[in-house]
Amino acid sequence: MNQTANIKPQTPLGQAMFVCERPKVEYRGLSLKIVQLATKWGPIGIPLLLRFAWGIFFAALVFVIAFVWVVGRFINPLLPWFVRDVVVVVGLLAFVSIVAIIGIWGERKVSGRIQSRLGPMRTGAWHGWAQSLADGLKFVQKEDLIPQDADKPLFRLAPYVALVPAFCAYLAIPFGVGWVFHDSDVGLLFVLAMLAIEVLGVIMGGWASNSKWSLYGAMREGCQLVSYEIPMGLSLVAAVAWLGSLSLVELGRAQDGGWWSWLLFQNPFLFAAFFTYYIASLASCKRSPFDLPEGESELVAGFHTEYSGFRFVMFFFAEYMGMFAVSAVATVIFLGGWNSPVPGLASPLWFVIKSTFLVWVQMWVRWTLPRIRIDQVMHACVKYLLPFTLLLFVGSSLWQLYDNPDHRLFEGFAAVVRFGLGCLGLLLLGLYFAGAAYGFYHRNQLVGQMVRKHLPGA
Amino acid sequence: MMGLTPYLILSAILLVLGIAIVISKRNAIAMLIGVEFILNAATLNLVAFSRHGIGGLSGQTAALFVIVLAAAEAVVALAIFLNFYHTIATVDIDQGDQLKG
Amino acid sequence: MLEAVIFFLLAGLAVAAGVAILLSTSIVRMAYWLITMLIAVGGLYFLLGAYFVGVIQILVYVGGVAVLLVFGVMLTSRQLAPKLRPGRGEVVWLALVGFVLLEALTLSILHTRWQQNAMAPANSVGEIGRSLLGEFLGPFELVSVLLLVAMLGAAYLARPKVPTQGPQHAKGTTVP
Amino acid sequence: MKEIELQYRHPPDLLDDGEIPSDIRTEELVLNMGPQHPSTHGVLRVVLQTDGELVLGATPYMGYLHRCAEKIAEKVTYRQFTPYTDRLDYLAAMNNNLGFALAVEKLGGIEVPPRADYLRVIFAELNRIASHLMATGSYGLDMGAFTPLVYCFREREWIMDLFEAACGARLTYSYITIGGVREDVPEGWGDKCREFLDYFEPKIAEYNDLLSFNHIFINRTGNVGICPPELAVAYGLTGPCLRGSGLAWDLRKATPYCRYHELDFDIPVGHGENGAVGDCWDRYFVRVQEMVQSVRIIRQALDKLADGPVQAKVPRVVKLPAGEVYYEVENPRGQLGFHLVSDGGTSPYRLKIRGPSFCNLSVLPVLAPNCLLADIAALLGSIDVVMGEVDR
Repeated sequence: MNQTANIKPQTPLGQAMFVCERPKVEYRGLSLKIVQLATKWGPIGIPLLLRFAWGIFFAALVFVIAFVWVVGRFINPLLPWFVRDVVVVVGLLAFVSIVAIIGIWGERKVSGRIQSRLGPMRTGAWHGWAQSLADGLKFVQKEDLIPQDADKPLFRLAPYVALVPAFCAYLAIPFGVGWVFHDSDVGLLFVLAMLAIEVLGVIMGGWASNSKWSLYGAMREGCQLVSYEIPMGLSLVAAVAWLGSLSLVELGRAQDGGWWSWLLFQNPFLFAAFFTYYIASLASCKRSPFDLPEGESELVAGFHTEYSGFRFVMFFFAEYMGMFAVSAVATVIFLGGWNSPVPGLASPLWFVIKSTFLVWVQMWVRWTLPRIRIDQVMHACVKYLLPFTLLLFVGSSLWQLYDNPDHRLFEGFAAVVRFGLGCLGLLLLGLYFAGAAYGFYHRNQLVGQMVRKHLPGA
Repeated sequence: MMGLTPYLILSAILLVLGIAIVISKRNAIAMLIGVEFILNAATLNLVAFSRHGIGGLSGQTAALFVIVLAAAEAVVALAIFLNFYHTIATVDIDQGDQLKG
Repeated sequence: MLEAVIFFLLAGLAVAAGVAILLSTSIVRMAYWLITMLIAVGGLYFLLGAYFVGVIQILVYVGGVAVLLVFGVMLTSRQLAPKLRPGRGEVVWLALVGFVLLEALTLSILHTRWQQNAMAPANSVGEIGRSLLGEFLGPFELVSVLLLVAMLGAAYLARPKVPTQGPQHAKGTTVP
Repeated sequence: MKEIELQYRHPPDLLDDGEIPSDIRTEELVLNMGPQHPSTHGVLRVVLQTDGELVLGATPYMGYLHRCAEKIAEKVTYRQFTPYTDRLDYLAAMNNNLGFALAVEKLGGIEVPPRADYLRVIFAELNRIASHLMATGSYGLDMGAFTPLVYCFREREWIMDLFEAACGARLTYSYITIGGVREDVPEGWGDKCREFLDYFEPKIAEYNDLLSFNHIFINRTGNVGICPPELAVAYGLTGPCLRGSGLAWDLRKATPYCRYHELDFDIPVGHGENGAVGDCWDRYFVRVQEMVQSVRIIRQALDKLADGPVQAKVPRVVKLPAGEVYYEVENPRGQLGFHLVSDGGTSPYRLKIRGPSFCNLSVLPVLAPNCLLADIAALLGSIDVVMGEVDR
């Protein structure tokens, strides 16, 4: 047999596509069967799948959510409690997966638009919507590499330790009144605790990889996370002290009745606390400018340098779930949760819109700012953020002490300040939308003539 | 509804395990881990008592105190161990019998 | 029924973690087994209806102490790790003492007549807060002071040993 | 040679009271940065001795991209060597071509027609802009800001299109050849070039807003890797690295070649606005300012561009008289020198190339100690080495 016979396609489809058979590689790990199938049917199967089957998959997910909604809302009392729990957990899983999938796709589109590119455009019919699904398919096919000198059990375990708590955090996040898996009276602390466990997975993965870059990433993560949990918690404590509850449902319900009753606009200290919380939450979910644990220009990829295939995807999913989770907490605590800006239109949709906006701001920040150095990160936390949040907590408590009918003068002053803060918030939002509209109107000019030529529909 | 006894027995087992760890390990950090076991055994006792109507909520409050104390203890102990490590480049507590630091 | 299953799961996990630490020789594995035990005990708190204590256990212990511990392990375990396996004679003594202690404790637990009147898991956060600032105000303040002292002490203990030199900018430059 | 005693510390405003961050001091670790690392700009390998996050020493190891360019020169004719110069500093191929052509012309006494001279200036400066765009953009990437890189690529793309229109190539041009340029630019090229300059000039302000004066960026680069002028001179730094240290030395002013003496431009130097003179930010900002000056130069050269031949009468196989010449030109990364020895034949007897990146890289071991790990990326990016030129 000569050389050419060896590389001839074996399957009829492969022959039809003139695709050479791939070199025989010994794959290990779980995805052997998938790899074999993909090697055999990939050239035709994957494009077809991406055209049609993923649409069906998406429709199935939507169906599951609809089912969960119906069951959770109406048939709930008729079912045994564990059926309800299972259904809600499955629905939450579907929701969280969609959050992560859309988040990853959205990040790429957002970064593309910010950088005057288009981002993924080909996979799927409309604006590359199936890109992260295609990437997921690719990652499943990848070999599950484990470095020889790695601490293998810990290396295998770490992605799960990162992913599972990130999902568990959603069990306490209310999407609306009654739209919560478990309305605990310590819901806020539960979310924070779960996000704290997530750190362990990262440290575990970084240590178990037995790579110096990973170890550096893990150590940075440990430093950063333990430090930034304090200002994050203190900012939330200021808000919790104002409303006097740790239950996220209670906190959201207390902000009913228009944007002026959102906690953000209650006093200047809480207004500032929202921003300190947001900064600390950026650090706690490793987002730029605090993305030191995976800073690709310093530590090759930080804690997930040695990870490949699906384990890498799990870290990725955990990150995007964490992003949405911290944004959801900010929404519930400061932005009124599911309450609408005008009274009487409360809906989980508002919650999703506000959280998505905060996630988008995270992406916006990531693609705009350079990365901070590790000593600057620690100094920013210990020297500035921590005293400042302490000040906010004390100030907010004092404000609350005097903001009552016993101090009429102060109460009037507080009302004026509240009104001013509300106007300031609206002004900021208006400025944002005005800027966005300006940018959209002048998008061709911003993009530049060279790129404009190649834009579709230009 | 489970009674108090299983919790107490579990806490006894954890206590004995913790003592065994503290005794058998020479690594200072491993000994710290053993101490955490002992503290958790005590806390579990407190919370179980509180749940089963002995002493009301003060069991949970005391458990909180124990957790806080454990955190403080871990911090100070780790600082000492790091210091120890810097001085004699090991965390073997058998090496720490000299008073010169 | 379900409660018993969950209890035995978590209890088994905690005990397994302890045994694994006893048998383990890798300090990092020990730290992660400790975290397993802490999470299992946190789960038991949830089972006991002490949600606040359980959440605090995870938040403070797992998120703070355990991360710190793993951090310390990373900083100190690279080389010169002391031998972690006890001698044969020690094991015998240890097993003997442990068994006797366990037996004594178990017997005393089983033979005591506990007056049990189970309370419903109440909305305990407010209650705990009130008792912290009322009944337990003295200990609360003491613990605050202790935390401060511990923080200062740790910072003092972990201070740099080598006296650092001041900044030397380009003044000392000599050119060939 | 006396040993240079340099002890650099982090400046007071970044780290508390100018001390080493001792709280992150643990124990020494040898870290191999590269040869495959995102911020070493190619196949540079830097062996770092680190103490936690603190870098105690850095030793660059090179040779991963060695292609014997100097030895090849002895086997090919002068014209045939021009494509090899493209591969030296592949981000500034026009300037490399220019340096080699000038060296050969100096030795052979070849007169270049004026139109070719202005074209050479235009193309060299355009390529300088392209190279600096790449340097500043990727410097942003080293600092963790991805977006400036893409913006810079967007502008660079236009320059590539201009080059493609003139010579058909987008990276390795071989456009400036011995005796002039290879062929005249097409009809209307000058207007396209002006259009680009009009578009590009306001964009520089945009980069300044986005990156240069970004607070985080200044904190990351200001006062980091300070290279005082004496040190820069001692280590033979040239180009933006030297000018970033505050010395206004530019071969285009000092020993003008082509028609630079007829053109009006300034030499931007580092003033230490955001730290000490000669820090990473100064080196970076000199590049940004040089782009403005290059735009000025190109505008003037386009104005002076008159019709005429673009190629002197040079035989197909160039034969140089016996002798030697050393010719240096101001490349985007520093002074590129060609030491050409001819024995009267059709190929060089010996060709020694002085690569600016190679000399600039030599200062890294002096600047690196007592930096943080992240500062190494800042340092390497501000020195801006191209490995094709370091290893040759």
